[in-house]
Amino acid sequence: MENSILSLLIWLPIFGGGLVILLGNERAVTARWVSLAISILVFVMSLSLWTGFDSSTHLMQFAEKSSWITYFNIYYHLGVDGISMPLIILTTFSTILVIAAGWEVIQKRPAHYMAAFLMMEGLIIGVFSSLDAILFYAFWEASLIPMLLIVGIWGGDNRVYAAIKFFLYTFLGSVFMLVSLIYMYNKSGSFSILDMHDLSLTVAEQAWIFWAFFMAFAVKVPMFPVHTWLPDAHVQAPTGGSVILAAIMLKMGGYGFFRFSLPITPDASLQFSGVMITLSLIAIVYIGFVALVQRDMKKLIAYSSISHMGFVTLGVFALFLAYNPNSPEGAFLGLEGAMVQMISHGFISAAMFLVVGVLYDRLHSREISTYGGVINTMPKFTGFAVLFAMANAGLPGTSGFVGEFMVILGAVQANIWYAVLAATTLIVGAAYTLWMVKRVFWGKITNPAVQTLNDINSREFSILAILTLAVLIMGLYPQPVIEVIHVSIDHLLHQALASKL
Amino acid sequence: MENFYLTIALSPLLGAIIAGFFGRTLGRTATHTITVLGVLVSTVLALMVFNYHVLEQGAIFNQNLYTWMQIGELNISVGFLVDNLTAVMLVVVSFVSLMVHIYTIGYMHDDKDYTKFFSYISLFTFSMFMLVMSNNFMQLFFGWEAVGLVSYLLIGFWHHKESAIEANLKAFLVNRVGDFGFLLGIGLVLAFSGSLDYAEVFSSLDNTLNQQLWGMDLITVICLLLFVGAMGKSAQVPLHVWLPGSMEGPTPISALIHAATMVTAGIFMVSRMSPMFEMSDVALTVVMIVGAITALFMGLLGIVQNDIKKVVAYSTLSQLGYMTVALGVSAYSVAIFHLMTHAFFKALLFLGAGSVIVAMHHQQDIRKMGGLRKKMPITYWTGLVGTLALIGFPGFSGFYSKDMIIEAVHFSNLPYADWVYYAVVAGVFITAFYSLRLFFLVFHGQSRVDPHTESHLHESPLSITIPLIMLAIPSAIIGYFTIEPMLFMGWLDNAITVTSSHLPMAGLRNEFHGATAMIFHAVQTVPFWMMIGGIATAWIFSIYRTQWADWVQKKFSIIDYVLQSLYGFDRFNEIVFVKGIKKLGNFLWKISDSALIDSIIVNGSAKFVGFIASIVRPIQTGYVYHYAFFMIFSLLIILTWTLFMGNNPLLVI
Amino acid sequence: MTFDQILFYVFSFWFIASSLAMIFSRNAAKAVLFLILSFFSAASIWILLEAEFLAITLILVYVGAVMVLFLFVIKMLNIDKSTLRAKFAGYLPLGLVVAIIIVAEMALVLGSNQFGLEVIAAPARHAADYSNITVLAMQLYTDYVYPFELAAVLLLIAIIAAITLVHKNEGNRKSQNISEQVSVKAKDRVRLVSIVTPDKGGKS
Amino acid sequence: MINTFQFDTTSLTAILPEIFLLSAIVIILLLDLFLTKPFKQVTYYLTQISLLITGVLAFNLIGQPETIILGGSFVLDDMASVFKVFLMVSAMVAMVYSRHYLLQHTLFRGEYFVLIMLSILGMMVMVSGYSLLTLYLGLEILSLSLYTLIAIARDRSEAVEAALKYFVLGAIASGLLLYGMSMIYGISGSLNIGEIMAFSSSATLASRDILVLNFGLVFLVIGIAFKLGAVPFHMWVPDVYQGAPTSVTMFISTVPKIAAVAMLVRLLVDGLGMMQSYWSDLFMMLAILSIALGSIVALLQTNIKRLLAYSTISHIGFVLLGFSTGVVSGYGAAVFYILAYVLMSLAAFGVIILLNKKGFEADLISDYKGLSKHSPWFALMMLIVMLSMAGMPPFIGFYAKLLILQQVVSSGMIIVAIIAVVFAVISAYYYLQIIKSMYFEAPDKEINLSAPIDMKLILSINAVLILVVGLFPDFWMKLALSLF
Amino acid sequence: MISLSDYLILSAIIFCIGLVGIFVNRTNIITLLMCVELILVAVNTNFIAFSYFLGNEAGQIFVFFILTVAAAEVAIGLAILTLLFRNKGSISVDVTNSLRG
Repeated sequence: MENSILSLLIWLPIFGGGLVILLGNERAVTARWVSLAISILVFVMSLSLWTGFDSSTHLMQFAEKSSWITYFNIYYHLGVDGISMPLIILTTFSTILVIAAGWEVIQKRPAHYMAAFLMMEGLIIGVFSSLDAILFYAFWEASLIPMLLIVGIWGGDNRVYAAIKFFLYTFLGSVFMLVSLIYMYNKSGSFSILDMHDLSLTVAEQAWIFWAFFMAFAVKVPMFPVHTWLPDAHVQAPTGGSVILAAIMLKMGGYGFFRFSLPITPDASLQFSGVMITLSLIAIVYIGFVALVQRDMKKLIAYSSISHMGFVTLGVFALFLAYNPNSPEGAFLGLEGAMVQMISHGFISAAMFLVVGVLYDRLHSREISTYGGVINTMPKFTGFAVLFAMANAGLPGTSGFVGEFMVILGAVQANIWYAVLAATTLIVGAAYTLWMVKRVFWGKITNPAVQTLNDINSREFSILAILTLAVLIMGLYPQPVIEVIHVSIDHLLHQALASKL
Repeated sequence: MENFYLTIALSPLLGAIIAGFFGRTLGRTATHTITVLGVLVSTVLALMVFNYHVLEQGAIFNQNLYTWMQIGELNISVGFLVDNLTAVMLVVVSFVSLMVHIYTIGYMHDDKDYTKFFSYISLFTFSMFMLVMSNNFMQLFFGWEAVGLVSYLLIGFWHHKESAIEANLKAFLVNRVGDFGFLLGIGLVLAFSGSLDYAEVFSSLDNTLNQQLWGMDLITVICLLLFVGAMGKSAQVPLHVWLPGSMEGPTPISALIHAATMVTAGIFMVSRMSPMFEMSDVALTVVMIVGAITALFMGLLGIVQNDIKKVVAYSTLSQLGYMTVALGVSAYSVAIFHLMTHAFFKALLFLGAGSVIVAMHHQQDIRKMGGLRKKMPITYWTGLVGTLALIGFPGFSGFYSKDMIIEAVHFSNLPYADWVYYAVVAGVFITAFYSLRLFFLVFHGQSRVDPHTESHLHESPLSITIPLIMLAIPSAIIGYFTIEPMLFMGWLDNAITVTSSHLPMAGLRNEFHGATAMIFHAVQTVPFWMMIGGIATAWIFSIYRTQWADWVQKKFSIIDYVLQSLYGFDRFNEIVFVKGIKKLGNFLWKISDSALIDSIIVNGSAKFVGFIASIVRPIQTGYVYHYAFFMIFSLLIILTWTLFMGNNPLLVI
Repeated sequence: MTFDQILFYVFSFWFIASSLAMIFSRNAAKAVLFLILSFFSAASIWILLEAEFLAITLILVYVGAVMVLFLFVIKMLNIDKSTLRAKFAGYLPLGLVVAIIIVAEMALVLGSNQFGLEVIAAPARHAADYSNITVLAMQLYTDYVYPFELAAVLLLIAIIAAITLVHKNEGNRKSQNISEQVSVKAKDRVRLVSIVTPDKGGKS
Repeated sequence: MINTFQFDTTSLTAILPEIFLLSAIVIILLLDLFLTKPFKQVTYYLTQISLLITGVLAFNLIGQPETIILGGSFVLDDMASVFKVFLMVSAMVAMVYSRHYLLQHTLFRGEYFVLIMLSILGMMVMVSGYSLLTLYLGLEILSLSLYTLIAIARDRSEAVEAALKYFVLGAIASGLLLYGMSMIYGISGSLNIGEIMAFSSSATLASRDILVLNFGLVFLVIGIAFKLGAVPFHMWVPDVYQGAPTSVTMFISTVPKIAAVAMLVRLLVDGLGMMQSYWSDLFMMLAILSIALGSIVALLQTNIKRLLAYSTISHIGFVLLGFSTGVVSGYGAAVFYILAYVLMSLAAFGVIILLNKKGFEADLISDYKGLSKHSPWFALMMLIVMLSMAGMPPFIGFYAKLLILQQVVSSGMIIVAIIAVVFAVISAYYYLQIIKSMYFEAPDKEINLSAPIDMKLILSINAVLILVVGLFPDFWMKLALSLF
Repeated sequence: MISLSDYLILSAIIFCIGLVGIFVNRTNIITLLMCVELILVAVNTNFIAFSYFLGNEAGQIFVFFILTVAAAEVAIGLAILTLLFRNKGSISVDVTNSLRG
């Protein structure tokens, strides 16, 4: 049993989701409780990854390996290191919130809704724990399916367009990855990701593979200019969908850069780091300005997600310039900052979408102009909202600060101009977030409907409170996370810096 | 010892948490008791710390509390550095904060968010402690932003006022502009030193020698970037625009945050970084000039303001400018000295103003006041003390600090120091003028109060007057007692570094012959007569011949226009930054993102595929002879390809 | 030019000419007749190739049965009149170009370089007692018994198909039912209808 | 040329399935004449039993050594046996689905089943054909049966029109195929696949031989491409799919594809394997065209049968891509792909038929609106099918594409692989349209499923298999690859 | 002597006439069936010529079967044609385009 914890984490929610489907929409109450129970159970189990984790080694832990498709040498090979483990816990954590957040809000086919999230949880854990490229790819693609349905069935008015756009966009991105994985298989005879890390590739091969990976991961992250699916998907998705999308699915892209791009194509990563950094900086600055003028809250948060994820890619690709053999801290700051930013963005964007969800559930509008003076009727809620907004704006003491701080410090060592551009988010990020806060929460009540709002109930309160704790703990004491990821990042850094030529 | 300092920081935090989460349950009395007690504990302990470090010359305390993060060799921790500078700051912050807490009991009595307010100001106190006790840049930045957060929340405390929530957004964003530079500065610090710990950074300053960035010495760039942060927080031109707006918040926080403590964080920070600033004359010159501009021009604006708090606010800006000038001329201890005295008398003035405002039922226009002296004696007398301290009337605390700054500039060997000297001296006149104008208009002369309010006018309750009195005492005397130890007996020496090439402090030391001597010496100095001139002018325009003021205003209408429009900073920001950035954002969104990327490239390629499909589809005409022709034509192509083209042509023509 | 060659060219000419006439004929019945002419030419060519059995079969099976079937259908559906105007003028040039290119390419491959007499000499004529039919029969029922069976299946399919498709169900058949006719009664034949005259009482 | 002829009955065990099936056909044909209306179902059950027994017989022959009997016209090898088993299984499944459709649309006639069995016999002949002649005859048996089956709904003018188009084009195609066969025969002097192989692989092949072989090859490829429905010989596919009765469409789109692949293998791999460098280029062109056209034109379709027709074209492109690699494992991949395709296609048409009612064909995408409301289970099944067709893991369609792509990439045609996956993404769009209709849109009419339980059960198993085989594809991959 | 290539070219010409006939002809479908017959005759001629020149009867056997198949094919083709006439009242090629796109 000790060794099959990852399998349990993957398959328990998937089969649990199946069970919930079988319960049916008619028995919604039971379905909800069962879903919640499963998600909590999975979360608790996932904590054992943390407690049992040996942070002194970069080797894969909790590994499982059994043959699957022998013709291709494809193994059912699972394992986690410091890069994937926190993301798995983030996944299990977010799923609880999402299930709780959809508790009474989702009246349309509630059991299916819960089941979709449970299944997606399992699939995403699969993505993060796969050590075989095809297994990874299978989970990667399969996780699109529940999301497609979530957006398409439970989404807003324009959900069909958004769902299909999301699906095709990400699908298109990932097929290129598939081709390059196959290419490497043909070279090495193995689909094992770890073998691919050691596979030697020429400059041209690396360049092709790098861009193929780029297509897959950049779309997912999303990086400029392949980001336009995100605002649509986020806006149309139900609250839970937006949360998972922002909190976890975007991380799959970042994770891809960590797990694939850097170790497999180090030379190409070095070669194209300039392009990547440029795109990241465009995402940070340009998207910040775009976010500023949004009138739809979800769209604003969606754009802010793009901007924040720009820090991830910036941190990752700044390492080559930031690295200095005498003091590798610059590169570490970038990479670990990217990692921390991913986790923290998981909390904050989830919180922000939940905040919008709370409002949307009440007035069924995402327009900023509908609101105004919400604090007058929902003071507790406003407290949370302002806190998360501050976290979104990167206030020290919240998790939002840590990643940005680290990445900017790392970027300074790469090139001061990167840091200058990245640091504009301090201003722009605060501007769009707080301007929205101002228009939604502060001020007089202008819309009579706002007068009728009820403050958050205890369920909503607990969800937001849990996230608050997460945001604050992560902001005040990030060291446990850093400790877990450090050795793995150190190993990754060596892989990324060691030329394969 | 560690727990000792920790208690100082945490007891207001505890108060804040209790007040914030349980305030409504506990009720008003319990809430303010708890928070006041929290700050009281801090104050007492701060005094003990002051005693230990400053008076008993205790050792510097520098210790990490916990590791915030450890990356390779880089350790970023949360920890405390307590030296004499910190000790002074602790006393100032805790004392003013305590006074404000007490004052708030009366001032906010009728507010429905009474408990929340206490929670906020306690939280602020905690943040400020974290800022001043920090031993590293990360924590400094944390405190720096945390006080900004509380400031944001408190400016917008009356969130139903549109002007308040405009102002808090503006305050936060302008501060963020400063933080932008500050963070980059921190990044560069880390880059050259590999550490964020003050001690380690200062010990590795040699690394920056001979390093260039952007055509300047690296250290200059770093100092300038850090100073950008200070400019934001300490409201130096051109990042001063938020401070007048912040007066939209309740008066206690104007006193605490926007006069006495938070805005001085920039001054504190530069003093803390004195080893770095000392390495760059360019940076120091910039600091000095920015300070001088602020001191002079912001003071001028005070003259034309009619809102009681705005006048005090511009005076604060001007005084901050003085402090910055002091920093610029390497007279850090003088800056801190002025910081301290200013904290007391400006808090006093603000609280006094608040007292007047409460009495006037929140009427803030000084043109509608007058003759309040009789009705509010305590406010009047404490206000007088504050005003005299502010204008630097000999003997009052402000006199010592301001005079020292002017003298220090006099001794400075930096370029442009002579111009700065004229500016700060002119500033004395202006300060006296607007301060006394305010004082006269409010307390003297004919009452212009509307009758209804007039009938209810009375002195404020004890909770308001006690802090006034408590603050009036140091405002009056603290300068006299502390000037010598603080400036010349090395109170701050273990925190501040001054390079020998920077002369002002040595010059001052030579000139200084005791606090009492200074008073007598004052009458022979230019600043004194400038001050007298200012007082006289104020008397003429406000009391003796009020119509002259209108005449002057008409005669110099251009100057008046410039001053009334606040030199156009706000309009510039409105047009360039607010509207311009919105336009840019809309352009990027509508044109670049939606139209170009999404519609043309993304959906366009989808549409393109559809277009191809609509072209290809009609080939399937439904007519069987077309199908046959298609097959045969394909046969022709394939045959030709196989025979003549392809990889292995069978026939070579 | 040997007699063989003369025969070959004559038959070839007729073969080609009648085929062309067939495809350009506007009248279906005439087209069938041209096709029959081509089949005759083809059969003649086959005889030149000593495939007497197949030549005869072509005439007997094709001309005798299949072509008659064509004619039968044409007459049955009454489509022999040239009411359907030929509209191929527009396609003809393109079609001809394509056809000519294909023929040219085929001719390149099939030309004398590959299949000329120098490459593959004409075999000697069989002796007079050579029986094409015997030789074929010998093989057909031994080596080719499996295809032969399959051909039977094919014909079975043709039968089933023809019946399935064209044979009408009983309900549609226009046949008399004698017993019904005989057992008819008078009341079934004459239907008495009472006509209600509108009331002329004039209340209108 | 084989002159010695032994009519050894023991050798006939190799052809036992065919013999059994033909006997069964004849018996059922006769029996059907005497069955009155109430007992018509007997024909159906007899057909199923016959197919089952034939399948079992074929299954028993798996593992036999390669046997060539009947004058070299018939070969029994593992590929033949395995294909026959798959033919039977897929035909049986198709029959289960068809019964519902035929009953709903009053097409339930004994001839239908007889013709289906005859066409299966033709396919078996093709699968086991070892001479040009038997391959041709098998193909014609199949084709003639199919023409008839399409036109069996003789009151529906679309069905007749479809049959006619298929017939005319099919006749041209078999003419072209025959022309090619005549060339192969002419240059190699034999109709036997083995001898053709021997001829074409002889070291002393003159340039004349190569020229004529390849000349013939072009026509063979066209004939095969037509049968498979590859672009540019695909034009019958959409019309026939749309016009034919759905049960026939289902049949045409599935079972004969296996046979066509078998014929391809017999002719081009077993017979002209040495010419691979010539035909693989051709196939690659056809494959890319098929994938592209199938993916693009389907985007605009509103009729689901027509849409699936284009989807078939695109899938066939992938199959041809496997063959174009010219290596054994590539052929294996193609076979795996075609089997996977048959599995998916059966399920897709199964769902269409499931929804059929009297007077309601359920062949428009809009007919699926809100299916997930009325029948979540079968909507889920259709979802699986569509995603699998789109090539999403973990369904079988993904592994099929994976195998093909792996082969394509390993033969160095990375650009081709990229083109293929891009079009696969484009084709995902139209599969999503169906998902959209089922899941994202509200129903505008009542849908109740009147299909019998056996159909529902088989359909469920069929769709679930798509997932299960997707999760555990190892056995099937190895099986497909072991055939070469 | 007549060479093999003469026969082959003759049949190639006939073959192409058959092909062209199919698509230049829109008058009626029955002509299409006849064109198919023409194609088959051309192929048959090929087989017979090869058979003759190779001295190998397999080609002739093949032709035998082609003739059989062709006959069966014609039967089915005419049956379908009849059905078409019943359904549409015409056998013009132009009426058979209700399935398209």
